[in-house]
Amino acid sequence: MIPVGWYLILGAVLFLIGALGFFIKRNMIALLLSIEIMLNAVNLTFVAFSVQHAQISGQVFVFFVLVVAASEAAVGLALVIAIFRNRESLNVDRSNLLKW
Amino acid sequence: MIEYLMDSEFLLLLLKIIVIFGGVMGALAYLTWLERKVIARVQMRPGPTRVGPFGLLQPIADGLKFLFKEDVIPTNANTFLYVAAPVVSLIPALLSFSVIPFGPSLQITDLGVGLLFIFAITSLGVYGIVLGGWSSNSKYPLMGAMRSSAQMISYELSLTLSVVGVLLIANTLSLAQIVVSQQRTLLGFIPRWNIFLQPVAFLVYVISAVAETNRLPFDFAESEQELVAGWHTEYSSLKFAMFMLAEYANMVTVSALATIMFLGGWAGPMFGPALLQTALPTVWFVLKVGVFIFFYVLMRATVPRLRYDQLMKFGWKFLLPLSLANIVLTSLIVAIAAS
Amino acid sequence: MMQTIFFVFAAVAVGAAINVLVQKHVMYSALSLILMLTAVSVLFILLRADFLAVIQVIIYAGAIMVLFVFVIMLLNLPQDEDGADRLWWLKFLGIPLGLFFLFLVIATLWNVESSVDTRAGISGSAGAIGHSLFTDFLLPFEATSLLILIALMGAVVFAKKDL
Amino acid sequence: MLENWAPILIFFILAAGFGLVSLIMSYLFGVRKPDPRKLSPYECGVHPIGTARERCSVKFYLVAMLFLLFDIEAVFLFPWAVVYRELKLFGFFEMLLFILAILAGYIYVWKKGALEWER
Repeated sequence: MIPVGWYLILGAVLFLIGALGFFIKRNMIALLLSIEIMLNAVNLTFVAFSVQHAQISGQVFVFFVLVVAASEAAVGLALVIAIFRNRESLNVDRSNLLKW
Repeated sequence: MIEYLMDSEFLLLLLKIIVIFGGVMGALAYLTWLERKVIARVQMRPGPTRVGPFGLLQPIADGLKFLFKEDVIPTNANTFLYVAAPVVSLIPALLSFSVIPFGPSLQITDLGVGLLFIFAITSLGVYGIVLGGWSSNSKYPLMGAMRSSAQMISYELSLTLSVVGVLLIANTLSLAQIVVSQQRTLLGFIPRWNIFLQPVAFLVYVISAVAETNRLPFDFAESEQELVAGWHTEYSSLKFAMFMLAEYANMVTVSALATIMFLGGWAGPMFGPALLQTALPTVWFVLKVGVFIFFYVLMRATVPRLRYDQLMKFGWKFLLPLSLANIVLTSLIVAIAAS
Repeated sequence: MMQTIFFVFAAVAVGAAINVLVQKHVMYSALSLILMLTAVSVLFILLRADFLAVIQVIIYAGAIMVLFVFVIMLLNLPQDEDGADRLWWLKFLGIPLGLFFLFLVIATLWNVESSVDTRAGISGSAGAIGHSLFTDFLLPFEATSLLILIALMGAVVFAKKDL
Repeated sequence: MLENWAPILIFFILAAGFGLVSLIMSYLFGVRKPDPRKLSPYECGVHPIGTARERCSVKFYLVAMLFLLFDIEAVFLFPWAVVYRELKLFGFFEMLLFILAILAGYIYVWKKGALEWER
C-alpha cells in the first residue's frame, strides 16, 4: 500500500519547513510555532520507523516528545510574556541586551 | 471500489449513519422545546403553546425564523474566522456521536480508543468559542470567550481524570466494551454499574460535565447581566443557531458518556417478543440520557449562578485533588484485589 | 483509496505548514498549525498508531495550541511587526541551505527500504504502548514527571510578576 | 483497524456539509439591510469606546499552562489504567511516584497563589 519512505520524505519536508520558519520569522511566538512543526515532523518519522521495524518503542518515544513539546511551550510562552512586559515587542532582534 | 460501495455491509453502515445523524438532529431540535417547556413549568408559565399542539412545531418555526434573519458581520471583524467559528464549533460537537453506542448494534463505529477520541474531539470545541469571541473584534465577546474557554479547559481536566477510575475497573478504552464490562451484578441483585463502584468519580464527572458545557450554574460565558451573551454576542441568524446546536449537542454527548461510563449504557431489563428485544436497549439508553438532560434543565431553572473566581477555585482546588485522590484509592483497591 | 487519503492529508499538512510561515498575523499562523497537527494525526491513523493519533490531538491541538492562542489573545498584537531586522540576510542563506538539507535527507532516505508495506505494521493500541511504557521505559517515564514539575515551576516564576 | 475509521470520515463530511449548507442558506435567504450603526460592535447601545484588542489578565495564561501540564499527566494515566491489571501493585507504586512529583508542583503553584483568581 503506502511505502514507509513516503512518510519519511513527508517528515523531512515538514522538518525543513519548520527549520526555514525558524530562520525567516522574527516574531517570537512564530519561532515557537516553527519548533512545533519540527517536533511534529520528528514524531511522524518516529511512528513511520516504528511501523517499519515493527517495534512499539518508536511510538513510546513520540509520547516523550509530546511531553517535551508541552514543557517547552509552557516555559517558552512564559518567557515570551516576561520579555513582552519588558520590551513591549516580540521581535527577537529587539531583545539584544546581552549583545551590543 | 464500486463493489465496496454496493456491499450490503457498507449500505448498513450508511443506514446507521443516516439514522443516527437524523435522530440526533431531531432530538437536538426538540431539546430546545423540552427545555422551554420544563423551565416554563418550573416558573408556573405554560411555555410555547401557539405553534402546533403543545407548541410541538416550535423548533421548526424557530429554525425557519433563524434562516430568514439578517446575517450581520460586524465591521472590523476578521471575516473568515468570524464565519468559520460556528462551523468549527459544530463539527466536533456532532462528530462525537459517531462513536457513541446507542445500542449493542446501533453504533457507527467502535474504535479501540473511542473514549479518548471523544475527549480529543471535545477539546477541539474550545476553538469555536475562542475564534468566535476573538474574531468579532468586540469587547464582550472577547471577555466571554476568554472566560468560558478558561472554564472549559479547567473542567476538562477533572472530567478526564474522573473517568480514569472507571478505566481502572474496565481496562479498555472502547466504549462498547466499557458498557459490556458493566453487565454483571453485584451481590446478586444490584446491577454492576460503575456509579456504585465509583460514586466519587461520578460526582466529579457530573459537576465537570455541567461546567464543561457552559450551562447554569456555570454559564459564565453568557452571564447576561455582565457579558450580554458571551462569545456569541455579535452572532445572528443561522450562525447563532449553529452555536446553540453545538451547545446542545455537547450536552447530549456528555450525558451519553455519563450513561456509558457510569450507568451501564444500554443495559436494562429485557422482555417481550424478539422485535421489542432489539429495540429495548436503545430505549433504555435514550431514557438514561433523558434523565440526565432533565437534570440539566432543572438545574438551569432552579440554581443561581456562581461567581467566576468561585468557579475557578472550585475546579482547581477541590475537584482536581478529589479526582486524583479517587484515582489513587481506586488503583490501590484494584491492585490489592488483583493480587 | 488509501493512497488518495494519504496524499490529501499530506498535502494539507505541507500546505498548512507553509501557511504558518506565510501568514502575517500570528493568530492565523497558530490556527494553521492546528490544521497541520490534525492532518498529521490522520497520517498516524493510516500508520495504525490510533492511540498516538488521538493523544496528538488531545495534547497538541487541545492543550499546547490552546496555550499559544491564549497568549496571542493575551498580548493582542495588532500585526506582525517588522523593523529592526538585523539578520535579514539569513533568509537568503537559509533557503538554499534548507534545500541542500532536504536533498541530503531524501538522498539518505533513498537507501531506506521504502517498499515496506505499512499494512504489515504493528498496532499502536493503548495496551501495547502502556505495556512498553510502564516496563521497558519506566525510568524515562519517571524522569518525565520531574520535567513536568520543573516546567510547572519555571512557567509560574516567569509569568507571575509579583510572587 | 482502518475500516473502523472510515465511517468517521463519512460522518465528518456529513457534519461539515451540514455546517457549510447552513452558512450558504443563511447567506442566500437572510435579508440584508446593512447600516453602519448596526454593523458596529455591540456596546449596550452607546458608541464603542476604545478598541477590543486590549490585553487580558495573565491569569488566563496560567490557567492554560496548568491545564497543559496536568493534561499530560492525565494522558499518561490512560495507558496505565488500560494495562493496570497486568502491572498490579508495581504499577500502583510507579504511578504513585509520578503523581507525587506532579503533586509537589501543584502544591508549589497553590502556595505561589497562581490558583487565586482575585487579587
